[in-house]
Amino acid sequence: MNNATTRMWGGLAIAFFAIMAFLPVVTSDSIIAVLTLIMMFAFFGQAWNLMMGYVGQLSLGHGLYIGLGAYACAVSVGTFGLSPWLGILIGAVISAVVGAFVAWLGFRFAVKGIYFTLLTIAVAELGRLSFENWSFVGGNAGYFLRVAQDTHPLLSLRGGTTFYYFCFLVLSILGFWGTALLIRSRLGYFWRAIREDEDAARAIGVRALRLKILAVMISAAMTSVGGSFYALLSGSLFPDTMMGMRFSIEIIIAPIIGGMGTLFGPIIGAFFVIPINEISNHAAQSMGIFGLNTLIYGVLILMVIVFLPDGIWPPVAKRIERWMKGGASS
Amino acid sequence: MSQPKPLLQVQGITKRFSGLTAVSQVSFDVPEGKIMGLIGPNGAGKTTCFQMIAGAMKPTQGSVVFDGRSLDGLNPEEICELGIARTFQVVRPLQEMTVLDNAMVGALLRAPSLDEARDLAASTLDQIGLGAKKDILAMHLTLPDRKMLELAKALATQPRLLLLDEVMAGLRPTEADEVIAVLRKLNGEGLTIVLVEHVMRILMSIADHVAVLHHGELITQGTPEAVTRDPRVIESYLGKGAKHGH
Amino acid sequence: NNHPTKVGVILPTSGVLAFPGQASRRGVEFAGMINKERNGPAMELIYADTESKAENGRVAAEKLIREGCSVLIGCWDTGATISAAQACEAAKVPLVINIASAPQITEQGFTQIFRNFTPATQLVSNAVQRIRELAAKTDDPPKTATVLYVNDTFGQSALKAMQAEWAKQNLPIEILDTIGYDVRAKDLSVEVAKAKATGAELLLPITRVNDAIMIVREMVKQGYNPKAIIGPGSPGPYEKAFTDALGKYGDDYMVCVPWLNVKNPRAVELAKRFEAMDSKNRFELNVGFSYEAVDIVADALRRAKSNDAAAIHAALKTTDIKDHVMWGGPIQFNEKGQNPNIGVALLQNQNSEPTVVGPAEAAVAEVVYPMRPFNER
Amino acid sequence: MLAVENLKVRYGEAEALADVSLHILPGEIVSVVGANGAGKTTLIRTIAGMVKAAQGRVVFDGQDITGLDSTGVCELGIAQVPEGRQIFPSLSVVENLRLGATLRRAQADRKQNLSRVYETFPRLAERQKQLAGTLSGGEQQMLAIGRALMANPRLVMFDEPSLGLSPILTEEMFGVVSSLHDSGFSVVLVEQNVVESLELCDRAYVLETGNIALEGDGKALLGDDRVRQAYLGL
Amino acid sequence: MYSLYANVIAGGVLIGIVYALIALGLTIMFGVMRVVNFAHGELVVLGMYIGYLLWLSLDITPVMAVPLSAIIMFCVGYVLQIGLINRFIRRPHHAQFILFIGLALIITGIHMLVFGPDARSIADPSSFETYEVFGLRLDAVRLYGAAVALVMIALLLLFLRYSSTGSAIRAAADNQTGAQAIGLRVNRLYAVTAGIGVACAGVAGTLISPIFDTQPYLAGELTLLAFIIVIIGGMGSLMGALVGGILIGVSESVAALLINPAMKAMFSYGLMILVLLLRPQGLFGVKQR
Ligand SMILES: Nc1ncnc2c1ncn2[C@@H]1O[C@H](COP(=O)(O)OP(=O)(O)OP(=O)(O)O)[C@@H](O)[C@H]1O
Ligand SMILES: Nc1ncnc2c1ncn2[C@@H]1O[C@H](COP(=O)(O)OP(=O)(O)OP(=O)(O)O)[C@@H](O)[C@H]1O
Ligand SMILES: CC(C)C[C@H](N)C(=O)O
Ligand SMILES: [Mg+2]
Ligand SMILES: [Mg+2]
Repeated sequence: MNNATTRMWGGLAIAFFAIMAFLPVVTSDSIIAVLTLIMMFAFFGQAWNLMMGYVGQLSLGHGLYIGLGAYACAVSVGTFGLSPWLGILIGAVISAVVGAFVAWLGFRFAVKGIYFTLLTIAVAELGRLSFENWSFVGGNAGYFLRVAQDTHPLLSLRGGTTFYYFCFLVLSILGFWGTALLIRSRLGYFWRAIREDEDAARAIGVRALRLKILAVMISAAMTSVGGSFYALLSGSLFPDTMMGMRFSIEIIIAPIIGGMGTLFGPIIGAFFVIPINEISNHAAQSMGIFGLNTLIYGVLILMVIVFLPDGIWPPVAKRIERWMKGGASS
Repeated sequence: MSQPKPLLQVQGITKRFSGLTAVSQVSFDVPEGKIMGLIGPNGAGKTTCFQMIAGAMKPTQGSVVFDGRSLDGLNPEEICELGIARTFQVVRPLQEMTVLDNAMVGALLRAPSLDEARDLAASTLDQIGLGAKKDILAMHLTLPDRKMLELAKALATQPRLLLLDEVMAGLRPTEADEVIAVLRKLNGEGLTIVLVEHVMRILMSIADHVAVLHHGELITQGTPEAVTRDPRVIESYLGKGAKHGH
Repeated sequence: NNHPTKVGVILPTSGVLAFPGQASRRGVEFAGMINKERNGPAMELIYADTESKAENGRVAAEKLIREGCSVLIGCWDTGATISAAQACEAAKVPLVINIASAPQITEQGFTQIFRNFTPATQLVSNAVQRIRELAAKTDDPPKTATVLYVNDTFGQSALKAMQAEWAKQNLPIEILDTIGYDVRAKDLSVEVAKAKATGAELLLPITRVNDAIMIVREMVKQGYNPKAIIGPGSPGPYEKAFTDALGKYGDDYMVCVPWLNVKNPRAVELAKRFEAMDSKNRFELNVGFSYEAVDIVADALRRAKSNDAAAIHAALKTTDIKDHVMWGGPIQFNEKGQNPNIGVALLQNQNSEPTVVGPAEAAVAEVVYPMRPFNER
Repeated sequence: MLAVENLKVRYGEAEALADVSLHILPGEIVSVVGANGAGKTTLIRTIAGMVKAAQGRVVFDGQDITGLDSTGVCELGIAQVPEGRQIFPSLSVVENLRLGATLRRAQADRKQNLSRVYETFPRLAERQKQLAGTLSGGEQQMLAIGRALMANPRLVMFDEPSLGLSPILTEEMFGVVSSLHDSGFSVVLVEQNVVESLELCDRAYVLETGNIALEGDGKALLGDDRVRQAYLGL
Repeated sequence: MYSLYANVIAGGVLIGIVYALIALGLTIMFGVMRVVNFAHGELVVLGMYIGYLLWLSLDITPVMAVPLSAIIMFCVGYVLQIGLINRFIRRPHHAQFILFIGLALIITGIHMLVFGPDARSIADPSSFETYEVFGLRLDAVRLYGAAVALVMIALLLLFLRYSSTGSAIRAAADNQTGAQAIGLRVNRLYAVTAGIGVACAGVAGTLISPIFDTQPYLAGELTLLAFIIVIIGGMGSLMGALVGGILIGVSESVAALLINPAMKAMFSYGLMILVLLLRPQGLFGVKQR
């Protein structure tokens, strides 16, 4: 990517996030609530994409890191009375360590490809089951944050709809920006090389083990931070919903549908997937037809993956690029 | 005759795959600044030898010494950092990266900054004639170009020893000659090379020394001329009426 | 105010808890209909589904509040209720809890909740009371018991409450084992085998519906015939799904739950009407308490004369309904939002009908004890 | 016997064959040479029905077979020894051979063909039960040829049968091809070993980036210095 | 104590054989087409609904419904392969994953629409029957289920090993290009394979319909169960599926006895991780595939 196109996309990103920041002024709370979800999934997607899209490690167990972040933060606040900021940090560190361990296990024992994916599932499920049976965090009965006290939202990180919208918007921006920086650095080259062919990369001196572990750690820590905020937003934590397979699957649909290994993909994907989900849920509930939502959602993501093999964003990006170039030359 | 000191010493390496002994007790030295050929029938264990030298496989027995340092237990990337680069018999380009980026990954091993790596990669590509194609994705290259890219990636790591596994197989004679010229030049600049080739013409024209593997064992070694006259080599590898080298 | 008040209803109408969730929804709908007939305050009932996922309680509550609901009803399940209560607390919108039994709901510092259901502690202390009465009545009381409990928010709190109560009331029945199983368990053969192996004479299952069915089916297969099965305050046996699936094998199963006031003719008449309208369903606990929740809201609206959440909240605080359908004293809410006056009956399935067999003042039939062995039915 | 008329083949946007016409007479060995990526494999795969032509026709025995799938083509008696051998590594040698005779045209003669293959390649007979993946490169090549012969073919197409083989095995390979020719098969031979393949063939085509650049007697092409330099890279 | 363990282990073995059939469907599709069917559990549930529906409407017990269910599910698999899965065979895992998630959602959606969310139990008198064998009390439905599953597995093994279609399928699994080059109709073989894979899932579903109450949400768990078994037995290995199935069936039951039943699933995942680390190709898997 040359400098001109980089600048163009950078400009586009800034414009996009600026618009997003102004939206709460003009829209209703219910739209903001949906946008919050979109930003949250865009962020989770970005974190997952870093590991899959750029380093080629397919994880289906990212729910584990959401859950670890969520529980670490909630328990720090609820049980130990610590600041949520500290809780977020603790969660990120724990997740990074667990992520590093999983990556190390996979690497050490040469568990590759689809087997690595299944390893991530197994570890995540084991994590969920442990939490379900760990009474300190409430086990299956759940862990509930007490009602927020009247402190400053930036201290307690508890607030209303708009507050959490901005939290996740900021996370998205940081995620986007951080990923952009990372993939343009040395690391980015090495990661892509590993994604393409790990053995070939190692043969030309790429330290695959550390770099992969590092990628998983960053991805896990990012995911965990998102999970912490989600816990604060949600207030009630259950292992099954916070770290179950379902969450793991949900967060990867957006980046794949949007376009894997691209910066905008996870965001575009979230803008597609979440509203579809909301609208079909609403339709099904108001009509009282159970299952309709699932059906609509399934059909739509199936259609995208059948007809747009690379996801939504890459063909759109190509068109924009062509259009910009055409505009410049004419 | 005063031999230069060996850069690479292969000491009795053996590789067994469940039941099958692919390489058995093979020892040879590669003197610094020389070009050494490794030949042998299909399945003789040539690629396996390379795999073990480059750290991609652990020898069942024996060890490899590079520049006086044992390579036991080192990873491929560590061995590469010490100065050994290799190509893969079945080419392995980084498909969805451009030719330049492929070479840059190798160059980043020693280049302190992205810009310097880019320059180094570009000059390596120019050297072997891939300069014009640097912005093409590797997956769109033709097979000979992929082989050259394989070479470029290896060279970009600025190795002292280069292991080439059939880089010229499938090239037309004129194309192969161009590669030979490049290798000669690099060798002139001090690069030590070990190469596996089935095309005797190529081997005869650049190897200083040839080792022959058969059923995983080193059956003979010596100058190219001596080796091709060896009856065991003729029987197991070259064939009687061979008039090789088109 | 001419605009109907928007009342949000949060229930698990799909997912694992769909069965009771939908029964509850029918209760709400029925109550809405009756309210209209009686020219009660205008209400618009808006439904939201939790898909049986606890955390969706909050999502649903927030959504309903955004849609303009000034009072909510829900959520049947303890987990979802706590999570919805958080949203209600943040938005200061009252939540009338139709069903949910975990004690911690009223211990979280919520100011917006009104629970017209017995907390597990009370449920269980009544249940233990019923078991004591039963044991006193026979000359062959069970001496040992085993607990089988569903390992979720509700199951765990019920178990805890039960263990505490057991010790407190010093019942002469020894608890041999407590066996927990997963909410999503697809088969309980090992759990039942384990319970059978303890040889307990009394089985105390804390269940939801599906697992209650699985337990009995396994007991039949494995030939496990304790002297009695008594659910200490859990759903299951009184539901239509249970009696339909098990037929004669579902008989003699007992459970201690709040129930319809079968001695109140108005209540009985209502139940008959409901069952006449919808022959596939029974006016059981889910329907009843959901019905009553709407009644409570309607009563508050009548007094508040406003759509404002705060006014409704104030009215709810002073609720005092004497004549109502479920068995117990007047509906009133204490400072924690709990109605302390709900009674707990001992039900036993007899000829596939849940029948009140205790306590004496509420009973309409004699208890079958000991339970008839399955293979002799 | 086989005629290819104005064939054009595309992979997505890339054109692999631009306009290729050639023919093979019964009992002939026809060699197709050309640089890497010239389109030789594509030609074979198109004839075999594994790749769809964008334009042009393939005619076999007067019958238009352009639209036929690979099964249909094989049924007519066109077999191939594909690039990279493509044997079934985790099946045994016999199983590999038997699978070559799955088609209707070959089922009846299966036994007879099997013993003929074993006669031609005694090495395969020795290793009937061995898993094909554990054979040496040369043996695998024999197996691929044997498997093609099991289909009762009239025309056999070879795609780079000597690739990666040692000199001695390469030599053996050419021996096998010429003996097939002697026993009456028609043969299309695609090879990197330009010299041997031109020496062996009756006629040859030189393919260059999707077009036929030259056609003629193999030895004559070899003898022409201009051709050697410009097209054969010798 | 003896009888407790013996009974539980026997029950585990019986259900394990049915699990094996589920896993077989998954492993066969992976072995031949290299696709990982994340919608497998949904297809099992579809088989369960078929069993339930046939019992409800025609009063056919699930064991008797197996042939019909096998035929229906074979067609489902065949059509799915031709219509959808085939285009994804050469696409990366994550794309296949989304395809199957989409399929799973669609199937679940249809289940919910048609049958609603409630658990459906087959209240046939036969589902309360038991047999006494050697002092063991064996559940009749499990016994029939295991017997039918065992027969299916045996027939499949014989079919793949000795029939010509079977060896053609194995050939296509081994080397797709090679299969095409010798004129095998690869797409049809794939469709047959998918048909068989889905039929395994469906038949297993029908067999377990009187044991587990049928409900849409069971699917995810069954998919994971099949994965665990396949990983333990070895992806693509039929023997592995059988042994893995029994192993998991038994370990689930025994784990429920030894530890808190609520934690029994941990046992299976632990086992799976162990196998992944120590023998990634699985107990019966072939290395390097
Ligand atoms: N990973 C492996 N597992 C099992 N056997 C192997 C493995 N790699 C190589 N072999 C076997 O080891 C032997 C030597 O193989 P190797 O690739 O080294 O031969 P080669 O001399 O490079 O042959 P060629 O000239 O055909 O490339 C062969 O019989 C091969 O089948
Ligand atoms: N599946 C494919 N998709 C896209 N392009 C392809 C495909 N197969 C071949 N090509 C391209 O078509 C052209 C012709 O390829 P083909 O394989 O027919 O050449 P060839 O003459 O057989 O070369 P070689 O000597 O390397 O075998 C090449 O440019 C190649 O890159
Ligand atoms: C007794 C039950 C109806 C209680 C309710 N299911 C709960 O979760 O709290
Ligand atoms: Mg080799
Ligand atoms: Mg080719």
